[in-house]
Amino acid sequence: MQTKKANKLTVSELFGKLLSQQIFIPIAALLLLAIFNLIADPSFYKITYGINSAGAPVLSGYLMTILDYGSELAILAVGMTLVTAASGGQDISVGATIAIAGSVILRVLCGTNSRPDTLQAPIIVAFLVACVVAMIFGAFNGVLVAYFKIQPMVATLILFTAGRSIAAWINNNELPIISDPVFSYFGGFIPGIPIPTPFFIAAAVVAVAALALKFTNLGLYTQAVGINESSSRLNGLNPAFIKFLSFVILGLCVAVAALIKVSRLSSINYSVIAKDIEMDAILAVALGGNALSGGKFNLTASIMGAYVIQFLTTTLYKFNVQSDALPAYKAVVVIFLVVISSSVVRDYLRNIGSKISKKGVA
Amino acid sequence: MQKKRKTLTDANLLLTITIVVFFLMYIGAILFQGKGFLKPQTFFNILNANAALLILSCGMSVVMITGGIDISVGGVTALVSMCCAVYLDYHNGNVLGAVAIALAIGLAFGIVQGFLVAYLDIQPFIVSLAGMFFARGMTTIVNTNPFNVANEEFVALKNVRIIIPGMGSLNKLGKYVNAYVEIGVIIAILVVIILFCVLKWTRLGRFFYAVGGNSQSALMLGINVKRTKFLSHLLCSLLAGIGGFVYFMHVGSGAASHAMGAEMNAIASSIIGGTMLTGGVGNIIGTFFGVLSLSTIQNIVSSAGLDQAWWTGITIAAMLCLFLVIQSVVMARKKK
Amino acid sequence: MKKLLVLLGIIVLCLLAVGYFGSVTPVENIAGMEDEVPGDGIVVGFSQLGAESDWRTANTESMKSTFSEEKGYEFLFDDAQQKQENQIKAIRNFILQEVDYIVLAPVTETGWDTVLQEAKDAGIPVIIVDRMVDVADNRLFTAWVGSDFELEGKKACEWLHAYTKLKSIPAENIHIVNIQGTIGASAQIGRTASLRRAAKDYGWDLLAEESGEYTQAKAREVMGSFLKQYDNINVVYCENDNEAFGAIEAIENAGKRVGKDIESGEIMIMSFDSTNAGLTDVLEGKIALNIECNPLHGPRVQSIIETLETGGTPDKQAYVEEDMFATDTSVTSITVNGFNYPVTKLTEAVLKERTY
Amino acid sequence: MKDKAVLEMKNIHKNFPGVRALQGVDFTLCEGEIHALMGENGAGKSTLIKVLTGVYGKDEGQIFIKGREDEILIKSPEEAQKAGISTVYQEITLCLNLTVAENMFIGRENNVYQNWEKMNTDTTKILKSLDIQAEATQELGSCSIAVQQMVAIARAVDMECKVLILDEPTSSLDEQEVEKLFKLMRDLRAKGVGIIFVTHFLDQVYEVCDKITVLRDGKLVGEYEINDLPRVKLVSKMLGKDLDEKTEESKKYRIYEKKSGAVPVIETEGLYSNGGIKPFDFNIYKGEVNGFTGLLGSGRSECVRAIFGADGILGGTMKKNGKTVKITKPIDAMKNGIGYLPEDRKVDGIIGDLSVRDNIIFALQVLRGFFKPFTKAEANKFADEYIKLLGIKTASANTPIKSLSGGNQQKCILARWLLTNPEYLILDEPTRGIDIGTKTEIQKLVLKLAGEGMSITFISSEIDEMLGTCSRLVVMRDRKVVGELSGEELSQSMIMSTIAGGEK
Repeated sequence: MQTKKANKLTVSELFGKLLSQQIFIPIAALLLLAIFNLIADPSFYKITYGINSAGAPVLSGYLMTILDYGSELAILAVGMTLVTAASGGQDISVGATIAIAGSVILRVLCGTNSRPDTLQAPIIVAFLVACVVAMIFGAFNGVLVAYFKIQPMVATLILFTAGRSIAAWINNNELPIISDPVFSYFGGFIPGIPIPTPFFIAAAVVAVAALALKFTNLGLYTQAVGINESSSRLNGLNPAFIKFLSFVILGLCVAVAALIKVSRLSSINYSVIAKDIEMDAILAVALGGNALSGGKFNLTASIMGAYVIQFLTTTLYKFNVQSDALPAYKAVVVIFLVVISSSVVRDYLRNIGSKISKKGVA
Repeated sequence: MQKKRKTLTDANLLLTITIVVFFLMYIGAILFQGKGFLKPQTFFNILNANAALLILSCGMSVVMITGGIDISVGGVTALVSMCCAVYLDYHNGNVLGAVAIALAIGLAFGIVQGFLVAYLDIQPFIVSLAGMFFARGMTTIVNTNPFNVANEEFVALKNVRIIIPGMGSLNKLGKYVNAYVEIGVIIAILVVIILFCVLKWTRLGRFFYAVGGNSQSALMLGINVKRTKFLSHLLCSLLAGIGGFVYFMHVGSGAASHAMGAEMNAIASSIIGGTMLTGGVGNIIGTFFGVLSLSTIQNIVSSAGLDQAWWTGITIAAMLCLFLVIQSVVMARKKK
Repeated sequence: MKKLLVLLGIIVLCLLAVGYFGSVTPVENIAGMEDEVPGDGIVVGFSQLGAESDWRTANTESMKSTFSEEKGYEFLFDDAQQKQENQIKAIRNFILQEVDYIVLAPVTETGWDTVLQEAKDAGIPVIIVDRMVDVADNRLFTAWVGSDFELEGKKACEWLHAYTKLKSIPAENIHIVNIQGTIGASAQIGRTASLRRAAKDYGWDLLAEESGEYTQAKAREVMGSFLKQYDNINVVYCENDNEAFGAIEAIENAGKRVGKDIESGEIMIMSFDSTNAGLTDVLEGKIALNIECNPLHGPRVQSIIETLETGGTPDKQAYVEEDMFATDTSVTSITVNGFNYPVTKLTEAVLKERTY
Repeated sequence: MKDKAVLEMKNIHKNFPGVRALQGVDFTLCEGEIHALMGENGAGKSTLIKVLTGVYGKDEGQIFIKGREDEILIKSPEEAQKAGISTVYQEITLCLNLTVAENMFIGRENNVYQNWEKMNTDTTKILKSLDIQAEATQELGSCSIAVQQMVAIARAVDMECKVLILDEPTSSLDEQEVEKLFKLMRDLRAKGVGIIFVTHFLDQVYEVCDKITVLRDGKLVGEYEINDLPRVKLVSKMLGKDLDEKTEESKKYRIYEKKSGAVPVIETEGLYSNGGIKPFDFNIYKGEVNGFTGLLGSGRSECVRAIFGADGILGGTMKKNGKTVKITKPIDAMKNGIGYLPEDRKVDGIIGDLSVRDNIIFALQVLRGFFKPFTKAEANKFADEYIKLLGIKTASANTPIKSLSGGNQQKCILARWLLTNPEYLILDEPTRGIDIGTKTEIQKLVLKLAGEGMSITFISSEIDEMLGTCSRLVVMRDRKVVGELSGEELSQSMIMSTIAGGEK
């Protein structure tokens, strides 16, 4: 809505232009947090180099924690962004589906014994099985949303309710433990590499996503369906299928995140694993400046958003905020974001801006 | 179409399904699980344990009828419990003060969330998601550790039992025990009745339906849509405050983990009770039976001695799925 | 119609996927659904607080195997998922179903008066296991079976005292962090109290205390933040094994080592419960000392019930026997309250013999 | 304010982003008159009404109501009702989930309590007096559309109003119901109520109205006494062509020379869809430009939607180059070389947040398939080519299409379909809401493409545009094909009389 006539950019226009750059929001938030930490306690950025018990070199420090835990969120953010863009809603069952996929991985690895000395199946097989299962559950959500036209949040409520129960069922409510150290590499460190593995996994997922966006029309189709379903249909797309597909892709992301999650513990706790992660994933998408009502998306911004959230979480931890109290602070951030990005407020600000600039001219 | 035909409307159809399912389930439980379910107290225990859920579900139904959703009610319940507990035990408060706190918390959430949803036009899910985050986080900030309230006045109130005359059963020793309900149940029933009347016989109640049915039409019919939306959220949060206090009276403790997932149970109850997610259709009586169905399932699962706790989650989800699909099919039929 | 079919197909696929894994080990048969004839066997209702740890699972398993159908029992189980309200609901259900005995593993100590009174009025004996209940009238429950948590804590502290004395490490150089259990649980109260007292008595440096909620994930989080706050930690007092696992992970991730040589910069882990996995870590030297907390309450409870069935009066309190395991053999026994407790050197053979 | 005027609107302006919907419109309604508000689609009738009833805020202008000295500000339908303006909107704006009685009374009273009994008896009385076949307690959604419309009318009439607005109330009513409505209107007129009546049915206008105000392109054309404005003149005023001018006589109709033995590119037989049209036959030959004409709502858009597979096909056959093809969804049509530029650019055409480039390549991209995306260079090449070819004014190919003006948006959509190189292109109102220059450009382009062998169906509300491009016109009325004109029949007067119903 900028007027081209004005030679000088008014403050409001400059502000608007900056705001219109989607990636601006997560970057600004990141900078804000970074500067805050720098002032509050520069030791936040300290990275120490050490040797862990397995004799492998590791880097540790707050930044590593962010890299480590932000990665699983980034993986989910990829899928969640697509679902949000295509369906204009969010999947609240990802935490529960992670429990299911994680449970499947352990089940395949452990076989009938919950404490096997050796793995009963190669890790890759377990992972692939988990992928298939997670995608089936994603498909279930997808069918409800795309073909039964149930609002995404409510459709996914079903798995949200049942997911952790199903996960417990899969392992007969036992808590299997994998003793093979190789399994713990995915959520920890690969010997010899001092950077947490989840970061590499996230990088791989992002790379795959980037390739998919480059070599297929996934991005274009998803955005088109999200922006204007009717027009997409008239141009030969099948909007229902695109929505369905986005949920299946999210299922795949969930399986990858589940691998990291169970690998961290070499075990699983059905009621706690990936708890509330769906909220963080949605927040990552929102923080990335993507409209939660669907349409245009920016994957990079979402991934940035994921790391920003982890940055925020870690910062809060550092200042001894209890983990249970974190949501209160996050809520404030969410409200701030949605209020800023709500059309009513933006129109209001724009009006004020134009009034000020009018006065300036007069 | 021109004929004057008494057809079962969609709303009534959904309600009927719910009621039938509930009775079938209860009769099935009596047949297969015997003596426990025959005793009236089993039924009243379901009420006692779910009075708070009933109140929350009523509020949820109102919001859903108006076309919104509020997932902060569980968090508000926990916050109310914790604040009241801290007030009673650490600040030597009295029960009246605690009630005031509960109402104030509900009101505050209602005003903020209602304003954001109705006047700033932000999606209700996101607003109430933040509300849930905030309430849960605040609960921990108020007090981290769970504790039982020892305040005598409160404990006395908590233990008040209202005897249901003419109902009772013999216990194991052969002694006749009267059936009873807790105060919370009375409050819940009152809420159900009042809300039923509000929805049926007041202007505001019908506005809820109109706005949920088609907010654009409602606007054209001369209804203040924004105010109606605002009031629906306000009412829901206020009921969450009341529900929170009832919950608190039932458990008698404050804990951050209280009412975990209550919002989802409330939504599920409303859906099972025939409230349409798309808004405009719903009935408090249905919600009442929705809550009963949901809690009866839980009771059956635990009474059956099924040692896996996850059975509850799976059965509830299956039921939810079934009802959602029924709704979707009803909607599809309507469009044709 | 087509849509319904697709949905149906997917549901079937989901069920198949789940069912396959669910059915590899036989799902506990759904007993008690039908022909529940009273008097057929002794009906025992067990309200377990949850399934948060290995110890808890072993505890549940012990109950299930003790009160099996073959032994003439009918066993009703309820998992309260860490909520007291669920336990109260379960007990009320048991009362209405007229079970013969109620076994309760309470999630917290307070808040049980009303419901236990109801059980008493209905003439159903209640046996408390594991954690204790705090009720005004002790007659509300028949007996308690469990561990002496304070004693467990004392044992651990005495061992640490003896060990450090042996290695002549000055008390002020012992920097302890305590990863507590779920706040309010008997075990947490007892174990924390003993540590606090010992730290005061012996002059140890107790740096910080925070709850790890008995879970691995939470403990790792807590330990992680401890490590960032304090760089001189050399003893970690974990109030159960799962917390110890979490703490070990956090320490290793931070590039430090766990072990008993605190002079050489290793961080010593002390733990409770002695589950199989916990003892494996003892064997590997990761956990320096593991105090047993015996979860096998089943047989004790059964003997109480048998006493009651024959009209006898059981003891109000029944402690289960508990051992202690260490990687180091320099301390062979310790003395608490005048009693002498031996320290077992853990070997493969010992580990194999254990049932949990 | 005139003495008898009950409502006066002065110099009303209303802008939407990119569209100037109302430009200085004046409108006066007197007591006891039925005043027709006429104009083609997009002329601004509905906008004017929505401004009056507070659905939209006005940008400029004043509204006066009888009984109040000052200008009145109406911010919401609620306030309009209070000011004595009651309205029946074009689309049914009732709540289908409520009962008939509630729809009659909701939002009208200030009581806290809702007295169902009184409401139901009152409603039954009203329903009976209007002879509406419905029960007060019935859910409105279970009534037929006609009944719903009657209920909306009953509600508006029942309110004690000074001004009654009826925006296309008759579109779903049968003759008897229309008669009832007219009787009602005459009764109200006798009571001194001012009625604004919007309709596309010319017969109805001449049956009940006293005055006619014509709008075109958001501007006032004029206010006329009914007797001063014969039917054909009214049509010409609405369409913006004065028949008195010499254009009438310029016999420059276009002729398409069909090669003997040629098979139609597209031929339909008895095709109909759930869009609500009667089965129709249609054909088009290679290089031909033909068109559907008729007033709004006559079914011309629905016909082409059926050909493109955009609505659910219920029956009929379709042949391409003599071979039967099955087209059930748009992608089928696209694969058969059909392109469709939809009527509603905003809802069905542009994908607002996407860039001009993505919008241009969209259809071709979909045809190419999921796994074969264009490289950025290819996409840019296509986009730049067409931006240049069609003279699309945009800052860059990266600009979101929604920030372009209407005409340029339309060119993008046109480019989208031209890129797919279709054998048969359907253009539904390609010139609506865009400036004159672009209109001419598009017409020229159509002729050029036809010359290159493309078959084109061109639909426009502006008859001279149709005459300038089409060699054959299919005339529609009431969702039926009522005639086909070609050769010498292609004249303004002939078309208008066919549309108006055979009279001169």
